[in-house]
Amino acid sequence: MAVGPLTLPILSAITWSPFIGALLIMFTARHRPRAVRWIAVVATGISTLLSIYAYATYNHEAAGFQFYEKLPLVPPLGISYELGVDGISLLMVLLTSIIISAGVFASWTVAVRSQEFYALLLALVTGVYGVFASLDLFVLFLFYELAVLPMYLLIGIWGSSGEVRPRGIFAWAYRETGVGTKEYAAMKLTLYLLFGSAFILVGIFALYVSAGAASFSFLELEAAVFPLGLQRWVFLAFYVGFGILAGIWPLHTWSPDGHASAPTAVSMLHAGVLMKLGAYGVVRVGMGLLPEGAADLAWLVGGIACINIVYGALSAMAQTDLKYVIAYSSVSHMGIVMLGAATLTETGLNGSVFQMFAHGVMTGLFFALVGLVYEKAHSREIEKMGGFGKSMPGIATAFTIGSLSSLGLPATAGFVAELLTFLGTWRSGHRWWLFPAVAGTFLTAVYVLRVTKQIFWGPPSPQFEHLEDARGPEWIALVVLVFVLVLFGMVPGLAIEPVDTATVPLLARIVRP
Amino acid sequence: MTLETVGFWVVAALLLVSSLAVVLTPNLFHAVLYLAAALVATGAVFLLLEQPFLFAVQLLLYAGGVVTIVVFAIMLTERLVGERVGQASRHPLNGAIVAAAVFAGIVGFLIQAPIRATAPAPVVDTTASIGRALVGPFAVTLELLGVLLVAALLGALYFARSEE
Amino acid sequence: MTLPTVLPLLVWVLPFAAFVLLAVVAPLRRAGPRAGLLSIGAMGVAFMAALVVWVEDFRGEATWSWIPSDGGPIATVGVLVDPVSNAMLVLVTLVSLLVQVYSLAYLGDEPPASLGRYYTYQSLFAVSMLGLVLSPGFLQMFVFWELVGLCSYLLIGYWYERPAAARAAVKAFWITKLGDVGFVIGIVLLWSATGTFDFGELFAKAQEHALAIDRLGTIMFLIYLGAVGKSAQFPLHVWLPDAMEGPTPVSALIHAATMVTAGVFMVTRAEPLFALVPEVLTLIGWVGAFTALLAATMACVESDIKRVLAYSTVSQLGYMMAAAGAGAADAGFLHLLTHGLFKALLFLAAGAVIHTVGTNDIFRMGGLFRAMPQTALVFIVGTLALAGVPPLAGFFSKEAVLSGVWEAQLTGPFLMLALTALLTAFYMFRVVFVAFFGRAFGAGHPHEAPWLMRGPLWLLAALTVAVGIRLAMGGEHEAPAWLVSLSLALAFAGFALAWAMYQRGVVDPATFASALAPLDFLARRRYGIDALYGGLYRGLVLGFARLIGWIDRYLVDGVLNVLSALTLRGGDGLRRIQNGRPQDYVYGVAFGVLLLIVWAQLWR
Amino acid sequence: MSGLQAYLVLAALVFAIGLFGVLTRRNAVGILLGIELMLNAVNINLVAFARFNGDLGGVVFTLFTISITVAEVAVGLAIVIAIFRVRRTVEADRLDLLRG
Repeated sequence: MAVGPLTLPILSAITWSPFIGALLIMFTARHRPRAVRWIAVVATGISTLLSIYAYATYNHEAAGFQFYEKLPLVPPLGISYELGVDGISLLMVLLTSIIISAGVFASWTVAVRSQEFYALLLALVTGVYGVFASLDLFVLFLFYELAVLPMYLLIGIWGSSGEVRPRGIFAWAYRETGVGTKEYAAMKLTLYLLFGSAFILVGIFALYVSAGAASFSFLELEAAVFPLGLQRWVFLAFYVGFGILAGIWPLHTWSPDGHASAPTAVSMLHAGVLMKLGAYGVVRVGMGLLPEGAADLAWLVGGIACINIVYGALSAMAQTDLKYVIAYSSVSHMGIVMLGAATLTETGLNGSVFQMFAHGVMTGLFFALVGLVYEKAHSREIEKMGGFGKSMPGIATAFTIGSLSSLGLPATAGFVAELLTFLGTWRSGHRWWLFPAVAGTFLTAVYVLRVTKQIFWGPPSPQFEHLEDARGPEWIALVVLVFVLVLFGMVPGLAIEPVDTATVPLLARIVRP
Repeated sequence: MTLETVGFWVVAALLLVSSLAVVLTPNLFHAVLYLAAALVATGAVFLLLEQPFLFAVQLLLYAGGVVTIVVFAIMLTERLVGERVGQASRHPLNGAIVAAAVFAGIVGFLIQAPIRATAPAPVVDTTASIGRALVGPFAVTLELLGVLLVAALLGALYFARSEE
Repeated sequence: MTLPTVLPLLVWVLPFAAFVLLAVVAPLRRAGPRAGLLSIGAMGVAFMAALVVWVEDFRGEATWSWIPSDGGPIATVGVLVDPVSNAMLVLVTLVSLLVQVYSLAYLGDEPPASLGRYYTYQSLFAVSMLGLVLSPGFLQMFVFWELVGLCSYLLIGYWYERPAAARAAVKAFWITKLGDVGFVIGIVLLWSATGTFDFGELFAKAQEHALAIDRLGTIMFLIYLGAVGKSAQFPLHVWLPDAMEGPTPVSALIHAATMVTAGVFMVTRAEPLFALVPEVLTLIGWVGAFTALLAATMACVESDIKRVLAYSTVSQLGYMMAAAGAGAADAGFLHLLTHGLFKALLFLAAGAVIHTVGTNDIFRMGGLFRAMPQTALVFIVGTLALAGVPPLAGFFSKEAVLSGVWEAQLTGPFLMLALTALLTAFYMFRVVFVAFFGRAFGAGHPHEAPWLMRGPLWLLAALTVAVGIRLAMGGEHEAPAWLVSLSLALAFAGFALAWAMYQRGVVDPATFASALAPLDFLARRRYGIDALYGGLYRGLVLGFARLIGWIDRYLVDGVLNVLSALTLRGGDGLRRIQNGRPQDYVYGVAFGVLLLIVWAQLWR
Repeated sequence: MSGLQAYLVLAALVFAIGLFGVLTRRNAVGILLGIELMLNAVNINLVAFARFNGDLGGVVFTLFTISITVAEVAVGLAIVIAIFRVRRTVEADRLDLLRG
């Protein structure tokens, strides 16, 4: 792809625009909450428009990485600032921009230290964009850390604490660690993700050394040939490292606590985009660079994904706290993502990427709604709610659409993703994966509709008569997310066409065992 | 037994005795005076090693400067506390065992070390070459030392300043 | 794209446009009756178009790529126009149209915003059902299949503030979804084996005997499971009676005339594939017949008029499925069409009664014939049709089903269906005698419904008669004469029994019931199937979920918390080494030096 | 025993004595005195090596060491005085602000 010298470096613009917004917020908008919000809207708006533009102009005929940029940073070590996107990462960039735009609107009512809140949020988003767009593994890792670390502050300062009663044989440990508080959640999440990133770093260095090309560039590492033994354990390292962020069982427990404690926009971004970062890492770095290792360990990835699906759904069913339900549903749905990838088939991988997108939008919608409900009813206890449909019909409708996408109803994006994954499983090496996956969707239907019924249906209790529906900026968030959910469900080709240009060459490198 | 050898034993004896006095005498003020003696004895060792310049420096800086400062410090703390600063030994046996062990370790090294026993070249006045070395190969180190001294000076001032 | 495909597409597009308008333009939706008029208008035009399609007997197929992939699209969407879909188009648009008109009066007291919501759902339902009918492949059928289920959920839960309605809606969704699990696995397996969802391709292969797939029987059985859920076959029939919590027109529309027949339609549509696996067909036949009988017995003891009709629907769906299982899919499909007409009629008439009486309980009605003769008349027409009295529509289709089952030598199912015919006549006339004749119950002044509701009733009654006469004149029924006599005798016996019990009081219902005590006991408790599901759901699913939730919170996460608590404790312990005394640190340094010395000595 | 070794053993002895002082003195100033002795021992080593190896570096370094020692004493005593102001004691065992 020839890029003229005068062409706008579009990926850099997408990536850094929020960061500049964050700087502007920190330095120019002190004590002016309105200005803070408008800067955030403009900064994320630029990213969004540019990513839509990039998405529209992406060349479907020419596979490979487009909108390529390169700037050597440390030439002796082969580190360079190298950006480029293919169909998968482009879809993820689009997802990020959708979620953050909605997130900015959804957190319009943050009152405490909104300046720092928005600045951290935007800095985090730059990290996310950077991971999706980076082709240099070292820079990718830096962006990854940038995406993970602000979470600690965002949850620790603006989060909300829940209550977990210490029980069982490990009750003493619960008392000593302060389970349930937002500080606990923030610390758990950060430690978990840093634990994971240690694996990633080891993996990256192992590839760097083994390739001997003195380059961190994805493209150059892709050309290198690694021995099978190395591929196997490095893939495992990437799987564990990135997989923690994708919520693989049994390393998923940071996710419910973290998502439940985090403020609305952070939950949206985290469940909507950051978990995808993990799955993206496994697919892009793990499968992309270590095809044989991936093929060799697909049984593990898929098996754990199956556990995730069923286990997450059952756990979600057992929760009494609304945010925990949604958080566990993410664990379950990320199982579909990993399962699709583990099938190593074109349909399955397309389904996996589509599910990343669908689940991102859906869970973003969910967390936005939960935030609204919480803000108005001041309760997250499902049992205490009821009959909200009467007073907040808009929120109820959006929640229902989200639920339907969650259980894979046709005409929402969730269906296409799940269908493709199912189709992939039966053609993969492990056909039985289909059954837990389908069972998971049924269980999802059970708990999601149960929650919907409990919250929005039934007679309204007098305690909640004063509730209001969503207002102004919040509407924008909801409408955008619902629209995207339905649009991609009705016209799946929008996403699958570009994604397919990336998955086919990726799979061509993988030798089936 | 050359004169040098005799000198060495005498000086060594002095040094060891005064050193022991430094660490053993219960009176801190006396300890400082013994330290001064030990420092002078060290200077004498330098003389035996034919480094008169170092001997001078040792006398001026150490025996002169350091001891004065320490004395001042003791006076200050004494004035502040209103009584003489007492000195009892803390776990003297433990300290002795560890110190002896370290000594034994070092000597163990020395015994096994392949040390050239050859006598050194005849000595000329080293003062001039020291001076050249200081502004020559060690110039940067010297400058850094200056910076360090300034920093230490400021630090000492900062710590010792009286609060308003 | 030619007229034969454009016109059916238009039938689909019109309600879709109405739905989108109502869903997106909030002021229009909140306008209530005006929203209804928009929906009705779209439906009316769609009905005209469907009529043209049917009369002209269009055929054709048009598809577009839906889910792309590297080697050509995985899934296509489009329209498949043939006699089966044409007939369904007419039925669906007709019943939808009449129901929507009827609802305008029936739900006239609803707040405008709610009414708008109702018509939005109605339009969406029409879209889904028409899309299902026009499907050229399994995938599109599944898509609209699920959407139909969604509409059912939304419409049953229309009065979402009523806990019973909310429960019923969710139950309906779950139970049908359970069947759909089989459906989706089935089509995934089918696609994996053949690489296509397309009916045309699959049928062509089936005809050339090129469909040599392992486990085709399993695949078709799984697909059939979808129909079990949607068409309320045993053991997944439990949702349909509860679905009566929705407004009566909804019951008429989706739980009698159209939606529940989707399963039968699917089996009819995929008949060339089912024909390859006779063992599955036999199973379908047995299950259908058993469902018919089971539901009929439950209808006999039910006192809620809508629930009687609901069980009768389950029973008649069993008939259709039995026909399909016997290889007489045409007969089943014919019964589907005629049943759609008269069951809609019965439901709407029941709705008119409920609307004016204010209760569902037939024992709190009585003598309504005098108060509302027109409604009673059309209800009796519907009853006669359902009981299988010539020359009404139901007679001929029922005959066809029975003779199909007989010819397939399914004696067991045949006997069950025959017994069902008797029971059908009995429970329907039971309703007629109890509700419309006998003593007036007193309270209230029942009166005829407004013409907006009566109009559709008369139209449906006329159609029931007309279709019956048309079938009689066609003279196509080749049923043996003894069969005609038998079914007439059965219908009359049922009628006579009901008359004796509830009109003349010759036989005391209580004595009769005690004679059949065990059966009565079971039927009144719905054979414990609902309780079984409830127990399974609460005990097994929820219990297991709680267990998993507990394990996750206190064991999986517990291990982590133990690790973290141990780390904290370890740090707490090691902290004490840092006692803050400088000289002890010097001891440490000294020991370090010694260690180095020893180490260096040993390694020299 | 060669000449060099004699000096080295002497230095080691002084070093050990200084270490003993550092370990056993209760007074912070006393500890400082012990440290001075240890540094002196090092200086003796440096000069002795310089003398017997004919290398001037050792001498120059001794110069540096002496200068640094002066700075060290100055800062150390300043700290002692500062602590004394706050805690009213210079007994090392009671200066355990860093206790974990």
